[in-house]
Parts: sequence; C-alpha cells; structure tokens
Amino acid sequence: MAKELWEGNAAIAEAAVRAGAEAFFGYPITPQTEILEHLARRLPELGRVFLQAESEVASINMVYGAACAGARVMTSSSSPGISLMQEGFSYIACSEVPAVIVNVMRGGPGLGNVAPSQGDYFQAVKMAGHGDFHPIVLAPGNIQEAIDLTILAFDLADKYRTIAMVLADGSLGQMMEPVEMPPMRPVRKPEERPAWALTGAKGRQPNIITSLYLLEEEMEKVNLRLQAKLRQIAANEVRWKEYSTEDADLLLVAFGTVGRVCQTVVREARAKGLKVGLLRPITVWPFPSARIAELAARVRGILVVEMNAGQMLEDVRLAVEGRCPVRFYGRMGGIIPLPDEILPQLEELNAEVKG
Amino acid sequence: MAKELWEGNAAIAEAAVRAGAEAFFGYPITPQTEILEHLARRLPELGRVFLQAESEVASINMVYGAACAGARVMTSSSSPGISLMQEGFSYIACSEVPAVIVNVMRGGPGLGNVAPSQGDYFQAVKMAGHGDFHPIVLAPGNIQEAIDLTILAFDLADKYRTIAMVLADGSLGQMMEPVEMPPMRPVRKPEERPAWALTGAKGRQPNIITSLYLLEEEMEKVNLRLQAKLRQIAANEVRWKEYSTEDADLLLVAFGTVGRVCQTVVREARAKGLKVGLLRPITVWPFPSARIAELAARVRGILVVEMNAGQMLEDVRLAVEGRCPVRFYGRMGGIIPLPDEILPQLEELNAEVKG
Amino acid sequence: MQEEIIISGFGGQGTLFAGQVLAYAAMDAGLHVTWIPSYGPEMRGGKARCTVIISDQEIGSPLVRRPSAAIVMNIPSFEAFEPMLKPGGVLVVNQSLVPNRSQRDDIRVLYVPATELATEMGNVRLANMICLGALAKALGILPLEALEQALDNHLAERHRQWLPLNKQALRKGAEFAL
Amino acid sequence: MQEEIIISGFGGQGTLFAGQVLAYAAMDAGLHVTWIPSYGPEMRGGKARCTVIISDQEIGSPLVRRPSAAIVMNIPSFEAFEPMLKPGGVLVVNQSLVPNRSQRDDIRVLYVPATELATEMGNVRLANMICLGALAKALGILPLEALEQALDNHLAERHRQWLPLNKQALRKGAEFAL
Amino acid sequence: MAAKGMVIIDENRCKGCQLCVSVCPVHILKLADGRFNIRGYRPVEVTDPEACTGCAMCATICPDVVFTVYRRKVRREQPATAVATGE
Amino acid sequence: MAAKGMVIIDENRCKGCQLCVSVCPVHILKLADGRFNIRGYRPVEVTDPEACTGCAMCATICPDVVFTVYRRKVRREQPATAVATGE
Amino acid sequence: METGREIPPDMELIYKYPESLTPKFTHYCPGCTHGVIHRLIAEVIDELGIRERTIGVAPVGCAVLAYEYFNMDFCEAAHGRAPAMATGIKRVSPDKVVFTYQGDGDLAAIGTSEIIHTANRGELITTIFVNNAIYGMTGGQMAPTTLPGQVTTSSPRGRDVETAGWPMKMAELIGMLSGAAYVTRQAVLDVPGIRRTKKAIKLAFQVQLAGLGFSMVEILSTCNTNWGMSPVQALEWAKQNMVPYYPLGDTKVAEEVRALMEREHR
Amino acid sequence: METGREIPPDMELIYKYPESLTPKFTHYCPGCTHGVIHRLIAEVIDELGIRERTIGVAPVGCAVLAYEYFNMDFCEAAHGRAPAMATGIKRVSPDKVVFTYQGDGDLAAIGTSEIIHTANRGELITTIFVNNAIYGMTGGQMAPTTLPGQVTTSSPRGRDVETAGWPMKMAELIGMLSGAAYVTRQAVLDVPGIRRTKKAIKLAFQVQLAGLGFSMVEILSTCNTNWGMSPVQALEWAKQNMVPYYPLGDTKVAEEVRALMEREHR
Ligand SMILES: Cc1ncc(C[n+]2csc(CCOP(=O)(O)OP(=O)(O)O)c2C)c(N)n1
Ligand SMILES: Cc1ncc(C[n+]2csc(CCOP(=O)(O)OP(=O)(O)O)c2C)c(N)n1
Ligand code: SF4
Ligand code: SF4
Ligand code: SF4
Ligand code: SF4
Repeated sequence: MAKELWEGNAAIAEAAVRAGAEAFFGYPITPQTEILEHLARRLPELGRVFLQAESEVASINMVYGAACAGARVMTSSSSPGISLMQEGFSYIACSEVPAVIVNVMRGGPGLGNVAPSQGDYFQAVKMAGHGDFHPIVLAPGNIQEAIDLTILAFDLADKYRTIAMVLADGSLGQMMEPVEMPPMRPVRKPEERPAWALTGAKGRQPNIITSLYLLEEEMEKVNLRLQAKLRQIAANEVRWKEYSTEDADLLLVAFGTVGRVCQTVVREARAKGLKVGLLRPITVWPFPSARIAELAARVRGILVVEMNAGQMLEDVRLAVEGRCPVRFYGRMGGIIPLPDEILPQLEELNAEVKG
Repeated sequence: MAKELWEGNAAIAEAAVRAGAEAFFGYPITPQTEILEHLARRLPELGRVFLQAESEVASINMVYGAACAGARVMTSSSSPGISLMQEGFSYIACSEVPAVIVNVMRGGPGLGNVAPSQGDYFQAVKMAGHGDFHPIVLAPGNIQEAIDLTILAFDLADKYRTIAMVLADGSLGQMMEPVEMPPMRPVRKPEERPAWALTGAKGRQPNIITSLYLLEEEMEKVNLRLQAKLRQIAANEVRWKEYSTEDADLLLVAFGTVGRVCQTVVREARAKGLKVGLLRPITVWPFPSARIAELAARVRGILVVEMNAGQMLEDVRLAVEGRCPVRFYGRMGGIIPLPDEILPQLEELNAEVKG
Repeated sequence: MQEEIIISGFGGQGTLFAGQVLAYAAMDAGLHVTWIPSYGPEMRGGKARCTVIISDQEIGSPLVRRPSAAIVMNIPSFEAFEPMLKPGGVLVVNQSLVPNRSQRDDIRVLYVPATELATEMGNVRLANMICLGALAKALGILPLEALEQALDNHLAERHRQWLPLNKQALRKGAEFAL
Repeated sequence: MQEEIIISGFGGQGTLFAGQVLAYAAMDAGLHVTWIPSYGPEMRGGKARCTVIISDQEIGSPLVRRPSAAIVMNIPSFEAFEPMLKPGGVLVVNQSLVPNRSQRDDIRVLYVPATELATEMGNVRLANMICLGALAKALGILPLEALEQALDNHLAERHRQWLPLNKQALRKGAEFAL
Repeated sequence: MAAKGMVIIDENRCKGCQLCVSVCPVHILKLADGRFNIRGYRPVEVTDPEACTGCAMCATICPDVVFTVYRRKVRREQPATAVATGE
Repeated sequence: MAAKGMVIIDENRCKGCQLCVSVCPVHILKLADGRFNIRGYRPVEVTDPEACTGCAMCATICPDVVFTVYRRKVRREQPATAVATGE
Repeated sequence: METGREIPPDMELIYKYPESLTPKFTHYCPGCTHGVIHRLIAEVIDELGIRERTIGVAPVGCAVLAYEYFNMDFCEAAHGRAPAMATGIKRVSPDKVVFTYQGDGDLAAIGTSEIIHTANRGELITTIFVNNAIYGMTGGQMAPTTLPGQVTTSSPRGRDVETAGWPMKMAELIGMLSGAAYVTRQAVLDVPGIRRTKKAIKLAFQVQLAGLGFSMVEILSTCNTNWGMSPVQALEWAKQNMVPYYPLGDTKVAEEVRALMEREHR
Repeated sequence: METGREIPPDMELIYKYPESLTPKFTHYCPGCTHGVIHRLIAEVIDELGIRERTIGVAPVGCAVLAYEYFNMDFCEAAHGRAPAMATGIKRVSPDKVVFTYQGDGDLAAIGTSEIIHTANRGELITTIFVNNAIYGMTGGQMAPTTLPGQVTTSSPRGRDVETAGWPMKMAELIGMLSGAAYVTRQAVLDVPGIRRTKKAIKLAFQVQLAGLGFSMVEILSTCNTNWGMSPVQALEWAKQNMVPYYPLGDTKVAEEVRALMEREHR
C-alpha cells in the first residue's frame, strides 16, 4: 500500500477517524490544534460528531457523557488543557467508561511555550486526577507509531473500559513522515453499543454510571477492582522497542521523540566503538520495568534521556533497584537534545562504570 | 499556655489567621468546609479578605492574583477541587509567587466519598499541574502539627516563592485534640509587600509576572532556576519524626493519620517482642530519602502503610534501592487501617526476612 | 492508663456532644485525649458516633476496633459494639430504646432508662448526659466534678439555660454505676 | 546515504513548502524522509525554517545541529548555518537578499540571485523553487524529474496554475549547480 | 353518607414533615403520636376517613410519595394522573 | 502658504498596513516603494508635506504609534492629547 | 405499601406511585422539596411515555443520588458539569431524551460556563434547576442565589451585596441566549404552584421532543434543614422572601414553543 | 524616532507617543487593531495620571505579551481567568487601578464563568474586551462571537448555528448583572469610532476610580490575518458584518455612572 506524507497531528486525527471514532470534543491549543481542525472537516462530512467545546473542562465532561452513552469518543489537548481535565479524568476512571485522550506536550510549567516537551510524564503515568488510578499511556516515537497507537488506544480503552492516552510532544505533532494510513473501520452502530451503556432502560433494568460510593467498604471494593484492572493491564499490555541491546554494555532509555534521537546516538556511539543499546518504551504506563530490570543486570550502566528534568528516570530507577548506575541527561523548555550532546554523556558514563 | 480543644479544620483555619494570612479564596467541599466557614467569620472581623469564589478554578486564580500583589494568601479544598486547580498551580509555580494550599483528602477517584484518604499523594508530590515542578508538601499527623505546619507553610511559601501545600486527610480535619494555638502575628502592611510584587510602578521599573517564555532557551533557563530551587528546598527543608528506630529490626514508614496509627502499632509490636521502629515523614516533598536509605541499610525489612494503593511506597523504594525488602499494606475508599490489621503484616514481614 | 470510648446513636441524640464533654474534662485534667466523629450519609438523622480516647501518654491511633467502654443509644449501636467491647470493659445501654440484653459475663453492663428519665426531667435531649454520667462513674478515671466543670466552661451560650439540668442528668446517670 | 538539509528564511518565502516538495520527491523515490518545521513567535513574518532528512535507512533524529546541505534565503539564516555546515556540504544562498560571502573552502557554495530571477519570471514567490532546483542538482540524490513529479502530485489545487512556472524555476535554479 | 374520596398511606415512606397536614382542606391529617415507622418517623394518619374529598392535595405536596388517592366516580371521566396536576 | 500641520514618522515602527493611507483626508500618505525599514516593512511616507492639515487621523488609526503630529497654533488652546480624541 | 384494604368498586384511582420512580426511600430531609420535584419529573415522564428512552444526569448536590430514585438510565456528573455531560450524551444519542437535574451551586456557581454555553448552542436537552438559595449538601453555605442579608455558614453576617454581589437570576440570564427555546421560573411552595411547575416541566420535555431547542425550568424550592426551619415554615419563608426577588413566569418562549403551547391547550 | 527635523515655533504638539507604552515594537500583525486599543488604553491612563498605580492583567491570546508593551505593573493570567486574577489583586490592593485585557475566546469561551461572576460581584475592575470574532493566536478557530456562516479553521463550512449556536452578545449578557455599573460596546473600525471608544475606555476607568462597580468595554476589532484580508479590507468587513449583529452603544449605565457622565460633559 502506497505511503503518504502526513503531518503528525493530522495523522493522529485521521487515525482516530479510521479507528471508528464517533465523536470528538475539544478546544484549540497549540501545538495540537491541527488535530481539532482536521476533525472539524472530517467528522461532519462522515456524519459523525465534532463539537468545539467552550473549554477543556467542558470537553472532557462531554467526552465523559458520550462515553457513558457507549460511543467511541476522543479529545485532544496540550499541557495546560490537560491539567484542566484532571477532575474529569478521575470521574471517567472511577466510572470505568472508555475514553481516548491525546496530549501533545508543550514547554511548561505555566503557559510556558509551544515548543516540544515531555514535562507531563508524571501527570500522565502517575494519576488520572485525584485518587488511586492512572490511564494507559502510549508514547509514539514516529508518525507511523502515532497512527498505530491512536488506533490501539481506542481498542485498549474499550477493552479495559479505561482512559487510554496518547502522549506525544509538539515536534511529533508538527513533523511530516511517509506513513501507511490504515483502511477505514466501520463505525459502531447505535444498537451495537455496550450493554453497560446508557441507551435507555428499554426491556432491562436501568443502567447507572456513577463515581459516588458513600460507604467506605463499597468505595474500597471499587478501588480494589480498579487496582486489579491495572494489574491485568500491566500484565498484558507492556510494549517497548529495543535497538542493539543484545551485546550492549551501556543502555539508553528514552521515549517519544528523544527515543528516536537516541536511535541515532546508538549508531554514532557504536561507530565510535561504544557498545550502546537503546530501550524505547512504547507504553510508559504500563512501564517495561521487568525488561529493564533484566537488562540492568547485564549492562554496566544506564543513561536516561528526556525532554524534562528527569521523570521517567524514577520509573527506570524503580525497575533497576540499584542493579547498575543510572544517570540522566535532559533538556527543558522545548529543546530537543541532539546526538552530539548525548554522546559525551555516554562517554562519561562509560568512563565512570569502567573505572 | 493553656491548651484548647480544637477541631482539625478550624485549627488549620485559625492557624492561617495567626500566621498573618491577608486573604482567603475558596469554595466549599466536604471534608474541609469548616476551614472556609471559620475564615468566613474570622477574616472579615479582622478586616482581612474572605471571598467565596464561584469555583475552585476561580479560587486558585484569585489566589494567584493576590499572591502577585504580594499578599499572604491561601485556599483550601479537597481532592476533586484540587484536581481543578492543577492548571493554576502550574502557573503559580512558574511565576514563582508564594501560595498556601490545603488539601484535606477524601476517598476517590471521581466524586468518591467524604471519608479520609491519602489517594492524592502522587498528585501532591510529583507535580504542580503540567510541567516540571512540585510544591513543598507538609503532612501533619495530629492537630498540633496541622497548626504548626500551616504556619510553616506560609513561611516556606514566602521564603522560596513557591506553593506550600498542607496535605491532610478527612479524619484529621474532623477530629478534636487539645492544642496550643500560637499567638497572633501582625499582618504585613501593604507598604511591606515584597519588591517583586505588583504594587504599582511608582518610582521604579514595572514589575512583570508571567509564566510565558516563547524562546526555548529562556524557558529552559527558567526551568533550571526552578530545579535549582527545588534542590535547595530538598537540602534545607526535609522533616520527619522517628519512633524507636534506634534498635529497630523492622521499620514502619507511614505519614499523616496512618502515621500516628503506626505509633500504636510500634507499642503493641514491641509489647509482643518485635523490635519495630517508625519513620513518619512530616515533609512528603522533600522526602526523607537519605534517612530512609540509612535505616534501610540497618533494618531487615520495611513496611509502608498508607490509605491508598501504594503511592509513597514508590518514594520509599526509590530511597531504599533494594537495600532491604519493602512491603506494603494499604486500605482505600476512606478506611483507616487499624493496629490490629497492621500488626499481622509486620509479623509476616518478620517471618519473611528472618527465614 | 488508656480508655477507648465509643458513644454511638442516632443523629440528634447528642452523642457527639457527650463525647466532647468527656474530651474537655480529660483535657482540663491534663490528660491526652482525642475525639473523632463518624457520620452516616444522611443529611439529618442517621448514625452519629464518636470515639474518645483518653490516655496518660501520647495517643497514637485515634480509632479502635475494640473499645474499652461504650455508650449505645440505639439498637444498631448495641449490635455493633456489645460484641466488640474489650474484656473488663464498660457498656452503658440506653434501655429506653434498646431492649437487647448482653450475654457477655466478661464486661460490666449498665442498663439505663435514659430517654425515659430525660423525658421525666423535662427534656429528652438530656439522655446523653445521663448515660455519660453512668459511664464516667463506672470508669472512674474522671470525677463527676470534672465533667460538670467541662459543662461550665464549654457549654455553648445558647444552651446555658440547660446547665443545671445537664449537671443533674450527669448525677442521675452516675447513680446507675454505684 | 543520508542528507540533512535545512531550508531557512522569513515566513512567506516558501521555505516550508520547498522542504515538503523535497520530502515528497524523496518519499516517491522510496527513501526514508522526515520534514520538521520551526517557527518564530510572530504570528506573521519572522523566521520560518524546516529540516529535511533523506536517508536510505530508518531515520533517527529528525533534527541535526550540523546539516549536510542548506538553503539560506535571508541574512540571519546565512549567519546561523553557513558556519555549521558539515565539511563537503552544499550551501545555496539567495544572493538577492544575502550580500554575505562564505569564507569556507570545505563546502560548496552556490550564490543564486533567486528573488531577482523570480521577479523576472513574474512571481517573487518562485525564489524558493529556484533555490531548491540548485540544491537538488548539486546534491544529486534526486533527479529534477522527481521534484517535478512531486509538484505534479502534491501542489495544492488553488496553486495549480503556477505548476509550469514552478517547474521552470526548478530548472533555472539547477543551472547554477552545473 | 359515604366518603367522596379515600387515601392509602404508605406509612414507612412517611417522614412526618407535615406538609400534607398543612394543606389538607378538611384537616383530617395528623401525625401519629407515640407510634414510629421503620425509619423512626411518626407517620401521618387520617383522623376522619369519611371526610376525605379525594382532592389529592396531600399527594400533590408530599415529597415522599406516601399517598395513593381514590375518588368516587363523577359524571365526566378524567385521565388518572391528570388529577394530580389539578387539570 | 505654510502647512497647517506636520507629522513626524517613526519609520521603523511602521508595518506598512496602510490604515493611515486609507484615512488621510488629503491623501498624502503612501508606502515607500523599494525601501524597507529594519523590520523588513515598506514604511509610510508623506508625499506632500505642505498639504498636511494636522488632523491627526493617521495617528488616531495607526496601530503602531508611528506618528507624532503638530498643528499650527489656532486661537482657542486645547489640551495636547485631547486632540487625538477629536474633542 | 399498606394493603388488605379493599377499594369500593365506585372509587377510581386518582393518584398512584409513578412508574418512573424506584421504590427506594430517599435520603432527603423530611419535607425537602427535592422529593416533590423528583415526583413531578417522574409523573411527566410517565405521561409522555418516554421512560425507556430517557437518560438523566444527576448533579453534585443533595440530589447526587437522584439515580437511585429515578427508574431509568442515569449518570452522575462532576460538580457543575451536568450540561456538558448531557451534551456529550445527546450528541451521540439524538434519539434519546436527556435531562439534567441541578442545584444552584451546581448550575449557577461552578457550572455557570457549562449551562450558558449548552443553552446558547441550543442543545436539545432539558434542565431542571432547583433553586433553594443555598448549598444544601455541604451544610448550608452561600450560593449565588442566596438572598441579600440571608445568613449562611459562609455569610455569617448575612449576604453582603457589596462584597458578594446580588443574587443571580439564572432564568433571566439563560433566557437571553438564542439557543434557549423555553425558560421559565416556577415554585413548588404550594399546591397550585406545584401543579403549574408540573405543567412547565412537561412543556420543557415536549420542547425537547419537538427538537425546538434548549429548555430549562428553574424551580424555587426550600432547604428547611439549612435554613433552620420546619418544612412548613420553610415554604412560607420562601414565599415571603424568594418569590418577590425571583419573579415567577416564563423568561423565554420561542415562537415555535408558543405554537406548541397553544396546541397543548386545545 | 526620526530627528534632525526642527519644529517651527508656531507649531504645537497635537499627538505624541504615550508615556504608558514602552518603546517596544509589538508582535502584532500589520494593521491589527490590538495595537490601536493598546494605544487608547495608554492614552487614557496618561490622561488620568494613574500609570503608577495601575496593574494590568494580560490574557492568553494574541495580547498575551501586552505586558511587554504597557509601561506599568502587569501580570499574565491563565486562559480565561484574568477576571479572577484581577479580583485577587484588587481585593488585596483596593487602592490600585486594575484592568484586564481579554479576547473573545478568553472572555466568552473558557472564561465565561469568571467574567460573569466577577461582574456580578461588582468587582472594582475594568475589563477591555476585544471582540474580533475569532481565535487569533491559535490560528483562526471559531470563537463564541464568530458570525453565522463565518468560515474559520474549526468551522470550515462556516459557523452552523444549528450545531454551534448563535454568536454570544457579551455586552448585553454582562450588562444584565447587578454588579456591572458600566458596560458598552464600541468599535475601532474608523477614526470616529476610535475616538468614541477612547471616551468609553476613559469612562470605564473613571467608574472604577469612583468605586461605582464593574466596568467593561467590548470593542469590535479585526483579525485581518485569520480573516484572510488586508487590514483595510478587514475594517470594512467588520463594519459590514459585525456591526449589524453587534449593535454599538451602552448596554448598562448605572445611575451613579450617568451622573458621572454628565459631570464629564460639563
Ligand atoms: C469540584 C467540587 N467542588 C465542590 C464540591 C462540594 N459540593 C458538593 S455539593 C455542593 C453544592 C451543593 O449545593 P447546590 O448545588 O445548591 O445543591 P443542593 O445541595 O442545595 O441541592 C458542593 C460545593 C464537589 N463535590 N466537587
Ligand atoms: C487552557 C488553555 N486552553 C487553550 C489555550 C490555547 N489558546 C491560546 S490563545 C487562545 C484563544 C485566543 O483567542 P482570543 O481569546 O479570541 O484572543 P485573540 O488571539 O483573538 O486576540 C487559545 C484557545 C491555552 N493557552 N490554554
Ligand atoms: S407530606 Fe408526605 S412525608 Fe410529609 S408528613 Fe405528609 S405523608 Fe408524610
Ligand atoms: S497606520 Fe501606522 S503602521 Fe500602518 S502604515 Fe500607517 S504608519 Fe504604518
Ligand atoms: S439539606 Fe436541604 S436540600 Fe438537602 S435534602 Fe436536606 S432539606 Fe433538602
Ligand atoms: S492574528 Fe489576528 S489578532 Fe492576532 S495579531 Fe494577527 S491580526 Fe491581530
């Protein structure tokens, strides 16, 4: 099938269309507005629902409503907008309805800037707002992955009745690459909506969707169910890519755009005779901890590279548990670390662990 | 000085008054509404500012404004309301203005219930909304501490120009204990407001407070400054309490209400001949990692107890880095674990590490 | 010395206030004390209970599963706590609303027709003080005077006129613990 | 084979589009390619540049500090990239707007009076295609036909009428790389 | 002569708020004294069933849907619930 | 006869939007051709200074505060900036 | 339900328990008008025969458990966001009847933006707005609708209009928006008012069924518990104090709705 | 600034660069009316002599960098929250003059709740509301104020009032709130309109100085870039299309304000 050149944001939007998204509710924000703009054109022409909400708070609660009604639904935003959705995430999480969220991260904190960043890693993987839950978080490293993971997000959200988040950064949203756009899936018909959905209590008991459990015991039951679900997801859905790890002395761990930058670092390092490998998490939650622990027992040192102050770093350290030294290199404010700055870090680490 | 019997919420509110809070902006939510109600009476009678905002989003942005004007200001809420403040936190963090936030946690996720919980630990210590920052987080274990830490929160917020959060749970908010309420501090006069504050550009260059830095390099500079500040706080402000750790074989780590429950567990365990100690973090960020690492090298095992699914657990594991086994016991949904359920966990751990 | 006391009943029966009087008295006596309430979901009525812990050393857990003493002002409360009471503990039962009898021989049970007596005294809301009097006397950790003092010092202005009757109620209750 | 190309100028000079034409041509030639833009804060005008990487293997970093080729359409761009170009690299300079001359002898520099030529051809906006033609020819990784094909296949409807002129512009630029 | 109307009271739903008592035009509703329903409320009672007009005012104001109301048939028919809305 | 008014143009502030050109009542403003200011815009120029009436319309509509305007003194005094508001 | 009492044959059933309510006991305080309003909505849904295709959205407020009492599909929204949630539901299920049930804190404070934009878009949903001039569930704090001088736990000296502003007239505000087809203010403070309120609720649902636009019924209600009165006193207080400030009647009746009304009266 | 040209002695200065603006070049597109409005505000602040005690609150929108251009204390609010931020500032600094500068996405979409409650409380602040019928900064998406049929990047077939509702008339809506003392709609589309707008802005600040309540000036403006027109065409388009839908003039003038106006005109 012929490749087409797609911009990341448009590609994510079109992937949602192909995945059978029935509705999109969102609010403009750079650097992901092209997602909304693409869907503003596509969904209505396909007779599906596009609505520009008055805010991100409204967006996420519209998503919540549409999800309760059993529709495949999505919203997208960038860092500040995602912060505004935290309460909604928590309600959706507790109600166990499926929803797809795209966060094209920008430089923060605050209004920050519109340059690429990975500053929202913690916010994405450690929680869905308040309370004990977190979404499935998929971190594409190129546009083909962005497409495939957007579609996967819809499937995982449905399968586990949870939030699936595509966590990208501004550069991925705006770059172009040749990709294969999958064929259009049929949209689910109203009568095919899930049995738990709010479709009118015709010939059955009413369906109730709530996140309120006044009795502690009930609330704990719900939490135990949610935790069991998270364990199940952790067991089934961990995904990652490895590059030249077979014989690696040193391991790079990086996700998203920096992850692909590190692919170049691996090549250049090996050209210089450094036996470097790369593990690029595709799911940052669930995190490939077990595999990293294995590798940690084999390599002499690990360098984590991120576009933030060191967030995934904690998950790597939790996996490594002291088995080998873990170092960090990061850039912030929207700067993408380039191979020529990462390489010296590797050399330093190499010197350190060799000596 | 004679002790008085105070309810936790009212005590926190009165402590803020004594600390010289000039203004409070908030929105009712159980189980902390008594804070707002106490201040609705006290602040106006002292000629200070009380305003019930239309929402938590408005509250935090009013706090942001008052803080920019150089006033000592506070808001309080509970889990869902705190989620709605995440964007505001991020702006305040980046703008480096001081603000005090009280989160009296309730059962979640979602609307959950109004019973005590520690489910927002991650949200509190890992971030202030989007981007790379987190507030100082103080976790009182009794009402006297709630008072003292509320006052400390104002001082730390001012000192570091950051968010200082008092992280309590519903039971602490509603219980009563004899305490010593400190004397009233004089409120800062308008002319004593900090030099960076927005007080009108009279005879000086305008003061600008923003969180927007379009150029990546500038944004990174700001982030580096923020990270340096966090390191400085981490170096200066770690606080914790220890109980019978001198000769402990097993270590309990717990904060807040569970922390005090564990004080009883220590007594009862020792009565049963188990050499158990307790470390109760007072600051959960910065976290007493160094001290826990020391103890981890000495004890045979650690049991972390929380009113959540295991959040502080990660910070403990990051500190321990595999030096000794770390186990977890938690209750959710608003249930406070009692000594008689924690003790068996200790005995299990003891058997495990002894064998 | 540590006593863990639960006072439990319907909302409106004054169980929380009774607990506070106890807490005030303990505080004024220089003891450590914690008072912690728990409510049902209802706005009005429904369960209302508090746990009061009095100790001569710093108090850890403010909650206990097995109290050393309890006042039960309605049937659900009796059913909840009678079995949980620690051996040697004291149970005060508001006989007027709780027909149940305890089968346990390892605790001391005081059956007090509190609601009836209170009604006789002219205000049904005095039942809580009657039960409290009985409990305090039976426990003997605090003299009745201490509770009266607590009432003097801490009874809300708008209830002042009830001060004497409240004190009478305490004494009447105490008689059941003789 | 891997070429890292930067095309840089003011907004409105068509640098981003030139990069896309290159990317389309590379894609149609079955090569790996990435196109990534970067803008200034201004809504309009201001810097507009893109990095195009063309390779016969999977592309890692979509950005480079030291490009192997560059088109600079204004002075700031010349100053930014002339020094950074890899030895052996190709630099196309829009002479009409950039008076600077390169002092480097380890790179190939093509000075093209693109804006003037474009104006002669009747549309100043053709300057980008002229520079692109020169670059493509000099690099020699893609035949001019490939770029023309790319224009045929991907030029937006509303610009179709400019197709012939765009192709001419490519060829005119190519002449500077002979 | 037989009552024009008749109400059936679902005692255990009653919360003794007395709204019905306050609107009954013939003043035949009052709270039971000394008697409590399973939820601990004194339920409402009909003091004089014969006097009931079946006006359904009690049912109209009762927040807890305690009443079922009957009325002796009259000439022109009416849809059942419509009456509750007084049409 | 001498001009009734006079404008001073801060060329580098000009973005060449032509709003002033469109409002000048005596049509003496136009963009310079071939000439660019430091920000790359063709700045506005006065074609016939003598004709300027000092009406300050250009200054009133200019988004970039390019103009300073003078007017030959007239009988009744007026507060300086007030004129920009046409009072 | 009481039984064993047989019904004389010449008695006809005038009022019975609505099918659209579950048999559950409510958690509302004795005499709370939430119960009356629940009943009216249920009666209307019964009469329109739409129970099996109606989806309700409960608020955060005392009515948070409404889904326990209504016998139909229901969900529970975040505080103030019911209109957004209802929008999401209706947009993907246009054949369903969707309504929100909201208090004054929920709708007029934290939910201001959502209700205004939902109304302005003319979403085909119906909103039942219970104005009891206070925050009930959280124990009686000031609401945007609290009356001037009214004492609440967060306005201990009475609402001071200087610092807290005047009570907001939501029916008037929402009525101004083009997307709103039918907006009215009613009161359930006495039997005639309750009957008028039911008519209004019915019309509001009919407006939705006819696809004419957004409809809202603001209902003046009581919170005897937090007002510190008996239920009967509370009705009286509301009549004396709320009705004068909040005029009863329609604030918006679109042309098509007027036509609908006339058809109804024939 | 051009120099070397000496001024004839009989020439008097009619217009000069306002002190309340910094000399910085703005980032606004050529011909963007944001620049005109900035200038008017600066002139008013100069004339009132309040620069040294004025605190501005910038929005998120094209005017996000306003603090670079105004020569006074300034802060930058979260998107839509400027009124809340201004409330916080004013409450703790009642002696200062506080104003917000907001676009239509900022004020009429995400910030709806904040502006309405701030106005209703009668906060003593002034809001300058720039209505250019589109989201400028993010590249031209539909705003609540976008006209029916108007094509934007998020309404590619033109705003469909069936699904997106009708454009919101904020001046009318805010004018309804008791706390609002002075609310008006003006336009900077031609010289006379610009002069009237300046008068309105001046009055709005005077209302704040006199402590009469909340004041807001809605200003019909252009976004030639995202409308895809020349600056001059944009002014014309706005006159043809916006002014008819958004009637110019005052929507709220409190009694005390009327008195103030009269005093002004004497
Ligand atoms: C985000 C959030 N903020 C605050 C609350 C607390 N809260 C629950 S109900 C309520 C207000 C209830 O008042 P109203 O809407 O008038 O309904 P009523 O209880 O009076 O029927 C509040 C503030 C919450 N649950 N969530
Ligand atoms: C929470 C949040 N949501 C969205 C954005 C993205 N955003 C920036 S400006 C803007 C709207 C600008 O439009 P308007 O308010 O009309 O001002 P204009 O640019 O037209 O002057 C948006 C949606 C943001 N920065 N923050
Ligand atoms: S109105 Fe209903 S609940 Fe109230 S007393 Fe009468 S029957 Fe009982
Ligand atoms: S209005 Fe101002 S900016 Fe525009 S062209 Fe005229 S002088 Fe230049
Ligand atoms: S608190 Fe008020 S609103 Fe809530 S149930 Fe009780 S009376 Fe009704
Ligand atoms: S985008 Fe529009 S509003 Fe923004 S500066 Fe340009 S013209 Fe002005």
